[in-house]
Amino acid sequence: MTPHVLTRSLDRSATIFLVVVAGLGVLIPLSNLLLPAGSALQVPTYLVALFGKYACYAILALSIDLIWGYCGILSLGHGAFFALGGYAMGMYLMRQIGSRGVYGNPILPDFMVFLNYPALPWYWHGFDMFWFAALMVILVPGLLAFCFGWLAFRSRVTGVYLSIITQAMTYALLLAFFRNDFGFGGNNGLTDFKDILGFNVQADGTRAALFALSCLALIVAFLICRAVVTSKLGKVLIAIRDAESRTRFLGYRVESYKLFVFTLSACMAGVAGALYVPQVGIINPSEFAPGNSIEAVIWVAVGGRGTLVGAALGAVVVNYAKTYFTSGPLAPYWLFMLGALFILVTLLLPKGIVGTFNAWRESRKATEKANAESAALEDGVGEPKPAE
Amino acid sequence: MSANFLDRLRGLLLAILLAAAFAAPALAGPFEDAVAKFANDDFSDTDEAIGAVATSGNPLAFPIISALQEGRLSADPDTKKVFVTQADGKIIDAATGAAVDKLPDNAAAVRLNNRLRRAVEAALGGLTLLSPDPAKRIAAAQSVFKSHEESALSVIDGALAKETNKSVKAAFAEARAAILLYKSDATEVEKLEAVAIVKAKGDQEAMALLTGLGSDVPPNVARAAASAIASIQSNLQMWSMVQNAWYGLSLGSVLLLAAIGLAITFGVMGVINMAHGEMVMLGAYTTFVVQEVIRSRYPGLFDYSLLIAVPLAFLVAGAVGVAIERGIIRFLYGRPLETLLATWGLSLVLQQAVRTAFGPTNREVGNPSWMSGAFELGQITITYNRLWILCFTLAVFVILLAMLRYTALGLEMRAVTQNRRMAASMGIATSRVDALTFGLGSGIAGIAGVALSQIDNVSPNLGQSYIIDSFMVVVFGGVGNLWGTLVGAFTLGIANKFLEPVAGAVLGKIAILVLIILFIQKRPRGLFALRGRAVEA
Amino acid sequence: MLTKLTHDIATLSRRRWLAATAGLVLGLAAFSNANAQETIKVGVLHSLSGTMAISETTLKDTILFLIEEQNKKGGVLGKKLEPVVVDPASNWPLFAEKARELITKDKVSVVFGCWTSVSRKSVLPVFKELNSILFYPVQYEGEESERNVFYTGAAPNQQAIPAVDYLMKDEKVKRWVLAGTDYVYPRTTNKILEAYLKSKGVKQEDIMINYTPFGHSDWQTIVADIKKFGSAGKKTAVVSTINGDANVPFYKELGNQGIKATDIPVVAFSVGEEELAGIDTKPLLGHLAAWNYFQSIKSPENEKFIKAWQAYTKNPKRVTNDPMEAHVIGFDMWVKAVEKVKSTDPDKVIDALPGIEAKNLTGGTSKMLPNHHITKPVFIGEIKANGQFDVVWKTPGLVAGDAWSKELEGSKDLIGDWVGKKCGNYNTKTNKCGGQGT
Amino acid sequence: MSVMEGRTTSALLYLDGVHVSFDGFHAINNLSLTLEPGEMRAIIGPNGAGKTTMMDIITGKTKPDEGTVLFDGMTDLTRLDETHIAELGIGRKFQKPTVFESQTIEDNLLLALNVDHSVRGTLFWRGSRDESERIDRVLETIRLTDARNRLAGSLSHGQKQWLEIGMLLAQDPKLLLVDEPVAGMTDVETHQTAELLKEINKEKTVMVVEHDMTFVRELGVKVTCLHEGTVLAEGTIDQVSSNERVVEVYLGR
Repeated sequence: MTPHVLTRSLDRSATIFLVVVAGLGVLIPLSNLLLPAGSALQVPTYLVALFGKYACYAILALSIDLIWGYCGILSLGHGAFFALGGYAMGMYLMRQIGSRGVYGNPILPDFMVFLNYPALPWYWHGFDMFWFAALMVILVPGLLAFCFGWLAFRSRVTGVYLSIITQAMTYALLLAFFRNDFGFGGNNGLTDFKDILGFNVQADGTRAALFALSCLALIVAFLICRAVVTSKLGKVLIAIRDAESRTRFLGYRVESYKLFVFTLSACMAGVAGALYVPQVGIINPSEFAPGNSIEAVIWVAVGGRGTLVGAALGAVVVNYAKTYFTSGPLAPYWLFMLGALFILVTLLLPKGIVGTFNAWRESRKATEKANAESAALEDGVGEPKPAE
Repeated sequence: MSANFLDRLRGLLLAILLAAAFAAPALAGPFEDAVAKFANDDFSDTDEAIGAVATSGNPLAFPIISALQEGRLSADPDTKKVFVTQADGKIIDAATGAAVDKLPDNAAAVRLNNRLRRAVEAALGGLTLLSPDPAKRIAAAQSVFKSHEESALSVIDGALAKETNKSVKAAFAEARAAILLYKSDATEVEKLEAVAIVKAKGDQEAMALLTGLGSDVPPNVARAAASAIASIQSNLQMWSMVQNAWYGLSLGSVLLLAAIGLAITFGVMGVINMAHGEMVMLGAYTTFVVQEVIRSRYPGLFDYSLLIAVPLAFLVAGAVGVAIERGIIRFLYGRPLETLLATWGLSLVLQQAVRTAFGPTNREVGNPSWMSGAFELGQITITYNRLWILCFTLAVFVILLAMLRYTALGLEMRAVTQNRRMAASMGIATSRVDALTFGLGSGIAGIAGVALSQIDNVSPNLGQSYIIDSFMVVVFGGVGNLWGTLVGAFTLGIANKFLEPVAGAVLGKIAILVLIILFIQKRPRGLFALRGRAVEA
Repeated sequence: MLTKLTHDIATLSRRRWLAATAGLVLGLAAFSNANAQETIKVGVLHSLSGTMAISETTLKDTILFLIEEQNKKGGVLGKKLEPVVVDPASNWPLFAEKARELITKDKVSVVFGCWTSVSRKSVLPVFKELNSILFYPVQYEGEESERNVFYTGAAPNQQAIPAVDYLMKDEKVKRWVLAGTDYVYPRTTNKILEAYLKSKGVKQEDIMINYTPFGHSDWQTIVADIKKFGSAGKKTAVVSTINGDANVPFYKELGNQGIKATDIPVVAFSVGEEELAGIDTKPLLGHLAAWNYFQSIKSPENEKFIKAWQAYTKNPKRVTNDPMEAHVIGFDMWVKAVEKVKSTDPDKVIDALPGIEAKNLTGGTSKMLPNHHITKPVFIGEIKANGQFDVVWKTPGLVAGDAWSKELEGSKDLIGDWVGKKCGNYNTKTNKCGGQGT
Repeated sequence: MSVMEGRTTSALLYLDGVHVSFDGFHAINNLSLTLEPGEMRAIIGPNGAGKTTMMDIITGKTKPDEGTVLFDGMTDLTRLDETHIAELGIGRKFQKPTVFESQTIEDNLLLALNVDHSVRGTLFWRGSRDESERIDRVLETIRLTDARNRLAGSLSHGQKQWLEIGMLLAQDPKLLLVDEPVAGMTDVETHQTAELLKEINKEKTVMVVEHDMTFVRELGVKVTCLHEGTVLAEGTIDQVSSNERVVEVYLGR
């Protein structure tokens, strides 16, 4: 993107967001690596891994907000793209194990050895090279999204129908990846990783670096999203969200726009998945579960759809709540709280945390302006119509 | 051991005839020793005891063996005394037949394993060939058909001559044919006749019998058997198509049942209710509670438990549905995707609530006797529970359809969903209609839970396994059209069942999902889509 | 004036925003520094929600019960045991996260947990990295021996192979249906069984293998296929590695289609007392299960345990099952090892554990082997009408768990030996430790 | 692909023998209609006469079951989709004013401008002086210059109608289809709208669907009355309103 695009795309909350993410991305790894363990300000490694996971979730949330918040496409299968990116990275990590697997086979991953694979399946070739895997991380989810979107948008599948078939897509992938014959390790998935680019995945340094990289990816993803939504294309997307057929009658090829943004979003989700896998140490078909995708949508709803910052914030808040409530005496009741959170947010904060905050700020501004100019401008805050 | 037993069985059948003729009084000695062996709690001793008792010719043999089969035979390991608890609750000493007041404290039921259970069945088969009850005679003949035990031939011949009941006679003839087929010294003509009879029987058992035939049969017989196998096979092949169709209908009915409530809440009202599965689950748990109460208070009513559960489940799930509509959904009309999120949260809460209240494990919901078992229709087995569920589903569908068409509520419901403002201005209390419609959809989901409790787990996860399928059915069939849901469910059910034998259960399911995705491209609004201006609104 | 106000508010809100973020970070950092001493902490890593809660909740209760009993006896090394319960929610990455939290934040000395293989695989790197101890109580597919994990459930040779042996010898089974849920445990077990059956002269056409998805509920076709397969004139049996939830509809369909145990017996490896509690067992009379423990086994230890357990749970009908017994044995072994080395230091405890013996509930004494599996008796039980099992056969002695299956091509030369060779996958042919590079 | 060999008619819009039915209901029945270049035509008819469906057919939203629809004498509209038809130069204003409510008025017009509508073009779009001048002109025409930065959702009903007409202007089409432009407007606004349309008609061909007879009379153009999906009468407003069948249909006799 040109610098022009960059400056245009940054408003105040976006700047704060970027500063905070960049700050955390630098400070947390430094604190983890440089300060002595046990010191009050040292961030323990397990928290670094945890925050790294949150950062990946935040990218996923951004990718969902881009299509749902700005274009009204509610994908209930975005977890599929995330998981596919994760699998591409997982395959690279599996190949890196080499002969250090339990059976010591230099080529075949362990699960293939004990399931008597004679040779590496063709689709596993090339994943020993990082660049190839990295390409696949973007290409595979992107291609799936392109094919799926090309079919769906061209035939004008919209609203709940689209949501349901994205769910069918991820469910079908879930079942497929569960199959051991599919060649991706079945239910156990891919795990027991050793190295990434020659660095031990479990080393503190690698974890800190992965965290910093996730923050960087989050920043880049955020900038891309901002650039898209603040461009004229962003206006077209909102137009499609609010009045799809009107946009068509203005001469816009709606399906191309949807396809573009859907594919872009899937690629971002794939990158998020790829960063996620080395940090949590496993990728398995349950990432395809429709429930996961729905949950990711809920992060966006909690944070505030159509705000980008809100999506990332929602991902962190909900996942932090999950981490917090699944330990300790509250553990048996955490589902009650999570469920209640979802219900209450949709009922009481329909615009999400950031959306509500923005609305509040706008209305303050409006009142002041009204007082100052004595000019009535009551309903200055246009409420985005819910996409259907 | 088992061969040993079979040797004795030959004697047994003769002995029974003798016993029947002379009604000789029991002699003390070997019989009592044999009976005492039941008390050793050792499977091989029990095996010997069965053989000895069955061949003893003692009139107590039948009560003892049938008591053994039904777990009413108990033994005291210390005194080696064995007791029969009769069906009427009276207890007798197995060795002497003398009445006993009560079982000793340390008496335990004589244990069986599968091998012994088969021995018992065979023994009873022999013992009941001459039973006055025709059903029992048929069962005995069938067990002889399976065992094709040569020693039974003379009894069968005798019985066949006297038999007047047509179907029993046919069963005897088949049993006789089975024996002859395996009898080494039967003539070729006899064997060929036997092949013809077995071929006419034409089912899987007949196939098993013919394929099990060794290589020592005359070439003519082998040829006849081979052609009989081929013909049975092609016959069975045809039946397997019928069978797949039936399985498809049955699966379709389950899908329809799970989806039909959703067709109301989602299809008619446009509410994406992710907690729909939990309504099904509530219905299933209602059934569980009803059965628990019946088991502890009114055990005689068990067969009616489902009939009692249906209205209760409707009320429970319906009431919860109304509460959900009033508490959550009514604030979210016009924002269908937000309802999706809120109801998803709700489904988590409901699941965990049930998990807390009833525990995380499966709960037992029994099948009433009329829901158990199966009957044969031609060469396919139709289980009663599936059949009843199919009938039940269709009944629910018809009632629902009639309700929507002919009742005031149905009219109001259609009015409100088509034009809310207009309906309100006509004096319809739209919010009441909304609540009732949602309650109706939920209540029907509850009823579905009653039926599903008969074939699936009753656990907090029950609803989750149906929610995706239900949405697929409704979307495939076309939102807002009950007939679409019906056709959608049966189409998916049948397609699934025809794919399953070819592709396997997992790939079959994946294929169905991919087909649905592609189908939606072709018809973005489902099978029975409404067309025209109203749709765009 | 007013513009300044707006600006102030905006700045204020920005400050608050920053403060909130900082608060979150500090809060997270603070709860990581929770101090802990005085007690020995024991981590419990079992799902209390989600799909696996159905099986795992009982195991959490078991460990809590065992800790309470131990504390009544004065705890360990004079310290009370303190359970730390977390809920990994049937979510595999969450298992890893929670394991990390238990070890680093809560500083637990040992973790009892996991049910599915994938959850174990998910936490494995964490336990290796942070050098802690996991006791894994469920029967599994084998092919693993890790320094930080102790496998108290059955390996395939402690469950599947004895069961097949029983059917071959006692029931004269000639034809086999291997039906399972499509995941690693059934796949591997069936591979092992297939190889084993063939080595016993069973022909390929007499083996039918069938896989179904998780939670499969429509069994009509498969049960009909089994019936058809079983009508080929040879005695047929089904070896079921069908997982959890799918069992109830499977058995219901079997019962309804009239397949009796006397015709085609089904031997299951994942169906225990807990699963049967959800089924009407009358039609299932005589179907089999192979386990290392049954509630119905008469032994003084077992009777005492059941009584205490039912008193603890305040439920006189609460059943016990095999993985619970595995936890009982594992817990006992851990306590003994800690007392032996007078420390909870993981390295010391790991070294001390092999060779430790603990009474199992069926009247024998199990021993921790150098490959971190234990010796166990194998029982075959038939389902009774009351939802319990009637033991119809048992191995003469205890069977030692094989980490690596002798039937599989890739693993037949491997052994796990953490005492002598200090290696989980030692290749006896090449005399090399497999995991350490070539 | 859709260009026929040579012109077959001089009309800008040519409909002949068009049929469309929804689930057995004949919404359009053998409809034939022509619109010459530069003409303004008013379409009247009772509810359900097929007015909106006719517009749907012309703009590609609904495909007719049979019949010919030609634009500019050469292009078969039945084979094209909405986007393509819009690009050809047919603009449409909806019955219910449809503007992008969460965007500013200026953005609404910006989106309507007939510039590069490709994904690439909009992603790397930078405003040009020409574009902003055009927007300014339109804003002036629809009298919303002062409100240019307000969100369209905050406009009154009448203003929304004008904004939508403004969007049509920004689109710069050859043919404008205007569905009920004065619904919900005050008399003054109605009058102003009539003036506006007449102004527009100086350069463009216009088809107006309207119920408001005063407004139609004020336009003073040829009127077509539809009924049950077919043309009932055609002529000046006086001719049509004195037609017996029209009176019958309107008054339900």
